[in-house]
Amino acid sequence: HELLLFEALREGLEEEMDRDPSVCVMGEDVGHYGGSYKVTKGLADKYGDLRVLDTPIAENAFTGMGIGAAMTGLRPIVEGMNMGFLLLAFNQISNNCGMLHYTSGGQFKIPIVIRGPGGVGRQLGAEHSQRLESYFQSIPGIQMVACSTPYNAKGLMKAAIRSENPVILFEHVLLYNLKERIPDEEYICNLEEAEMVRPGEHVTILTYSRMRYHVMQAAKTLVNKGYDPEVIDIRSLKPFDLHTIGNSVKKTHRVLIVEECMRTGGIGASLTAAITENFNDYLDAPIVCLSSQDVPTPYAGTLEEWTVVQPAQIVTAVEQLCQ
Amino acid sequence: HELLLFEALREGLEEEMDRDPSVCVMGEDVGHYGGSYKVTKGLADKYGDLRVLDTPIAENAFTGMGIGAAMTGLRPIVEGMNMGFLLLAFNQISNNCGMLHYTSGGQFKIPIVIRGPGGVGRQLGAEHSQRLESYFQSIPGIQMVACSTPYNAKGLMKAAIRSENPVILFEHVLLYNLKERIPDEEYICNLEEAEMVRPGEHVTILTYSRMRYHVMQAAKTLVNKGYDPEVIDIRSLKPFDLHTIGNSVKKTHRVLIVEECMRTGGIGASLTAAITENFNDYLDAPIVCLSSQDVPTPYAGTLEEWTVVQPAQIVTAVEQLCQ
Amino acid sequence: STDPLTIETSVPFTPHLVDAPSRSVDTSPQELLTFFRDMAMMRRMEIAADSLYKAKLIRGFCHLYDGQEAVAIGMEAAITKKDSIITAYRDHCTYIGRGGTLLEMFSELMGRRDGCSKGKGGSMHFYKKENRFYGGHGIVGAQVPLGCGIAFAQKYNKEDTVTFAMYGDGAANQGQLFEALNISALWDLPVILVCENNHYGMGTAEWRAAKSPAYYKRGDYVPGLKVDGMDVLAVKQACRFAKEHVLKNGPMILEMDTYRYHGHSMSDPGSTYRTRDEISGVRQERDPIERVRKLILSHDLATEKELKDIEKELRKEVDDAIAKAKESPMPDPSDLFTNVYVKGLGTESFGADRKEVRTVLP
Amino acid sequence: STDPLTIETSVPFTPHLVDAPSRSVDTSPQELLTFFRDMAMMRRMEIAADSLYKAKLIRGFCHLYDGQEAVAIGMEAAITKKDSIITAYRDHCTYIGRGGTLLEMFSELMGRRDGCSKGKGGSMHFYKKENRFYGGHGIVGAQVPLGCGIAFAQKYNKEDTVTFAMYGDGAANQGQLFEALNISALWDLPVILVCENNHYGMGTAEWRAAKSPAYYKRGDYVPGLKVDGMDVLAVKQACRFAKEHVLKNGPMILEMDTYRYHGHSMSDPGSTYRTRDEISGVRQERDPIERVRKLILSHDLATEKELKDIEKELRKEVDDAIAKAKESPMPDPSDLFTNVYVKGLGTESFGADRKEVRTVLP
Ligand SMILES: Cc1ncc(C[n+]2csc(CCOP(=O)(O)OP(=O)(O)O)c2C)c(N)n1
Ligand SMILES: Cc1ncc(C[n+]2csc(CCOP(=O)(O)OP(=O)(O)O)c2C)c(N)n1
Ligand SMILES: [Mg+2]
Ligand SMILES: [Mg+2]
Repeated sequence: HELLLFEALREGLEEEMDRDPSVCVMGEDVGHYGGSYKVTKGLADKYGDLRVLDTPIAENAFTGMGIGAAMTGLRPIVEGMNMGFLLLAFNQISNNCGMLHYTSGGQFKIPIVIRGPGGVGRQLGAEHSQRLESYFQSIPGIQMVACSTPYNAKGLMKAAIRSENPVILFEHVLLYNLKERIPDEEYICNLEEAEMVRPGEHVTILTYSRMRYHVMQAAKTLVNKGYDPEVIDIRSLKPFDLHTIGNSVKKTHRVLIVEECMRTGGIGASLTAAITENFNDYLDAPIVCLSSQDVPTPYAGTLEEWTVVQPAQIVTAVEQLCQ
Repeated sequence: HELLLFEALREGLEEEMDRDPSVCVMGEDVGHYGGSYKVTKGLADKYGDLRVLDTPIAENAFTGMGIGAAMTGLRPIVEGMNMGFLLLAFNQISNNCGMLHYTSGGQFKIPIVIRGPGGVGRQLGAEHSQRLESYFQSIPGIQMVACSTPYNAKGLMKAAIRSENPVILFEHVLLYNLKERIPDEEYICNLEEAEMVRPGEHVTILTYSRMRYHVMQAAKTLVNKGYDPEVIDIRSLKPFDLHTIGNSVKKTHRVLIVEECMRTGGIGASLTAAITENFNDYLDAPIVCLSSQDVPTPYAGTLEEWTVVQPAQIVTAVEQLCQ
Repeated sequence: STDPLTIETSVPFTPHLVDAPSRSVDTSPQELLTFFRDMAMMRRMEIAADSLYKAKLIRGFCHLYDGQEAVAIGMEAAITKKDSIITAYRDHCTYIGRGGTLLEMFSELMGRRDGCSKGKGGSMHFYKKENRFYGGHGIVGAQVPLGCGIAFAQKYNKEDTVTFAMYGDGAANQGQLFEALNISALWDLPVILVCENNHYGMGTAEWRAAKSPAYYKRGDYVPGLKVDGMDVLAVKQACRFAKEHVLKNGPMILEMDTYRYHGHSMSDPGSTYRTRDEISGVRQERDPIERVRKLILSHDLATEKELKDIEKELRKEVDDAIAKAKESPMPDPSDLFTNVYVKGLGTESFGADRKEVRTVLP
Repeated sequence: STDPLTIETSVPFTPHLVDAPSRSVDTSPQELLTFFRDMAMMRRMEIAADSLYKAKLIRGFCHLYDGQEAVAIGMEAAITKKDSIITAYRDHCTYIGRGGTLLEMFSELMGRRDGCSKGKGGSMHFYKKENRFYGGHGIVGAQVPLGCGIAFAQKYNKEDTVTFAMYGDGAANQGQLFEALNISALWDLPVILVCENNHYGMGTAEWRAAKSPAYYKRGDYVPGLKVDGMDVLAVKQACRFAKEHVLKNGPMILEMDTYRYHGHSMSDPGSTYRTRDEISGVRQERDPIERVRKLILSHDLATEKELKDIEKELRKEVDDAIAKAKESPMPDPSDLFTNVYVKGLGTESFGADRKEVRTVLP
């Protein structure tokens, strides 16, 4: 059946809530209102307000409460109305969510999902246009995935809920209305697996989330120009699927990373480091990484556009890389 | 005169407080008690409790208040009793401290210094043994420096206080009692400058904070084995002093990074990316990066030791790199 | 004229740990006419912003203040521009109250260079440093510690000025408010926490987000006062009272009982979580502009026609500002990288973009 | 014997928005003897930890509980192991109260494999999952939202059990407590916030960190009770009362007026910010163990000699546990990487160390 990305997330959520009574959802306006981006629409009616919980604007506490509930075996899904608001809960996410399994010598698991929209939208201003992967990626003990299509949105949502590890699921403000036909049968995605978007021979382009579409737009141009790029949506931001990535590097010998994350300390820097460390012998050229700029996202439309990587830049980068 | 590192920090602080009445200090137990690591000892007596302010255990609010005060032109130094506690203030640091200059179109400056002890100490447990540079490095608009000697501790403290930008000054729990003779004359260090610790020809070792001493220990062994490593304390964690770093790479053609930061998303990953991007042509071998392990720091002494890079690993890495 | 005039607030103040100020408020014909003019201008301005949004000249988040004008105006009437104000994202009118210009406001809303934040901030990021307006903040509640820090600086500089730190009923549940209030009380800071209770935080009614929606009492050990925020004179009286109080005794809370007519932001029709009757009831019975209009007419300070003429003038003023703002240039690509760092200490800061240091090595 | 016995608390309860429970507490000779034994054992155990620290067998942070024993013991007497407890870093005795063993405790303190957290946690990270002890937490205040979340799970599972979330007077100023309390009140959660007020947060006296050190009232709209935390029977009475109350009405706060004899942690002599007189005064007049000893003697439930014998036994028990803990093996290098992630979903998680995936490519 065909649906929009936010509906796919909702469908995944609903299937898991049907399947497992320990799954519950909490966040601002997720119940009564149905979620700012409608991901939880109708769930409060169906499951009641003990399983779909509206919270006050108190990110630090309700995230902490989700983690506490997870210690007992519940599987809470905590929605950040915008993922950036969860910076208020950074301590809960890093110190408690990420470390309790370890500091308790494995006694407690934290099967929580933390999710919500992030990324640069349409002139939403600095605080609401954040590239947060960089802030969270070093936290030990958490996994991070980013969805990019209705198919993987649903599959990753379900996998994240079933995971025994705390998972941060990154959604993108601009992708909620993507439409796709997905299987009627149940499926889940692997949390640690990259997605081969377009096999190719000349260069490996690693990307995720919204930048996948900028890359595919560039790919069209590149194909017309005679290039055959391999495009991989890495999906798993932590840990990386180095198997898929490594195989591709071995084949193409060239890597371009395209991300919306911050230049400094972003996913691209970590990918560059990981590839350098593991697959350097296969590389014929230095890795090129296109990130968004290290600036607070400006409001003005033009400035905002210059902040994130545009398809034309990707085309140029591949041309230079394949010279 | 000769003094300990914590005394050097204190001296720098005191000189700046003498020089500029808008400099004040706030944090837990910084006044009455003199600071957990004695960096503010005696300052409350000298400057009174309007300039040296004891706060309750409310990191988010007092950091925010420091930022607010900085908006008016004061120069507050906010101490995190342990830097890790400031994760509770992550939102204030990222969204307000890092972005207000930009979102106000330059109207407001935030001349604040955020400082305190971090790093892996002696069995202090997970929350108190954090490697936080990775969490903070992507925040736009902030500078980050790490001190490692009494000389640079004093000089960087003074420079950070005078800077018009928000500066995070990382101190290390295990370095406060280092002793050194420093000039009697006033001096400051450059916030954006790396320090050449040991010039050499064979390999560039980039390090900072406590790992500088592990590197120097390894360097002794390496010299005995006939190697001539160049050791650079990068000091400026954001932005990098790519001038000094680049010159070194050009000379040695080999880079080893030794950091205490997290493997994933650490300073080492950013350095690797920056060097790959800027100086790849000069490299004769792939960059090697030794980081501490991506685990919450365990309490047990043995496990803790295995968490951070040890001198023997550095020796081995250089030997392999210079093969 | 400036002859004194005394008017009773229609609702009494409700105090907490403090004696309420008098309900008789001193004013003057001139002041009432200024109130009318200023509030009507704000109303007009917000309606214009609504249209510009629908025309896609304003994008992203845009939170309108219509309905709440009496708070911004009453507050300004009680203080000077040496006092400080900080607020959240619903900041257009607060900015104008602080002496911001229509041109800079509309330019900012349209992301132009002449905007008060050079187009980098947008609707949620208005500031006016010289008149001590500290913004315009997008993270709910996070402006309150900043405000307390600004009050700290006022005390530090021995200024006898105060700071008004504004937040909403939804924000009132943020932990950082309680932290900052305790510190401000310990340090005797001249800060007034102003809770603009418009009874909804986005789609959430106050009682669904707060076990105790008595916001003026939420400071527990800190004095508070509940004020009819639709009555500009009550607001003025309360703010004058609070300023005096906090200079002597440290922080207090003012809860302004108010209402927003628009939805939360432009994507919210504002009608799914409250009834149309509720909205029109407030408009009819409590509207802050109509209240002043009635006062002016009942005291014969101006004629109905004169007031209508003022409104016509204002409309033109707003339209002119918009026309001019539309001519303001778009930001330059180079603006992307300025104002990330201040250059300092005689050394070049390398800036946000590592590429800036791709210097040729010697 | 288990014959009922009724004893009056020496200090009345001070209530806030609730009727105080009776000062007459039901107990029995057997219970009093158990209280004595359990508290004396905790006292002994903490003194032993102090020695082990001085011998450098325990390192890093180590926060001792001596002086506060009545809180842990009184609380356990009122509840069952299906109720939950979570606390901060001063957790040794709470852990033992929950049924933790001396061996696992000392092994953990010495960083050994037999420690309750396999040596990975240390002093601040004791847990006992099967008895619903949720730790042991190093970040001041951050355990309280966790506790409220645990209470949420109890309500979710329709359990009729409750959670005690413990924190100190210093922690009482953390914003997240106020947030979590509001949510718990909105959701009617069976959670008791227990403020162990030992009057100092590190070197800071309560009044220097809190404008209002009346912690039982700091919940504002949430009921509270101030309890003599040095009187194990008062603690028991209050906890029983609170458990009943919160199951019916949602959260409440218990402030336990108590005292720590040791410094904050091992690096604090504990005497620079308070007088020796203050400490010895408390020891002489309010010591929780001595209070029970006197009760036992005055009611002729045991002789002085019998009590001394118990103490001797306990000393041996503690020494034996330490001897055994010293034989526990150090962690293995491989332990460094376990428990970072749980493996799940049938797929390999690559683990913390990227090196684990340096697989040979096909
Ligand atoms: C920390 C944080 N959480 C959530 C949001 C999203 N958000 C923006 S405004 C708002 C409602 C705030 O309501 P209130 O404080 O009553 O102010 P009002 O909009 O009514 O003026 C929410 C939830 C945010 N911006 N920041
Ligand atoms: C967020 C945070 N800030 C500061 C600290 C350092 N610290 C540890 S204990 C403590 C004092 C806490 O006092 P209190 O809550 O009264 O508990 P007590 O030690 O008296 O049991 C402080 C400041 C910390 N661990 N976490
Ligand atoms: Mg509101
Ligand atoms: Mg205490």
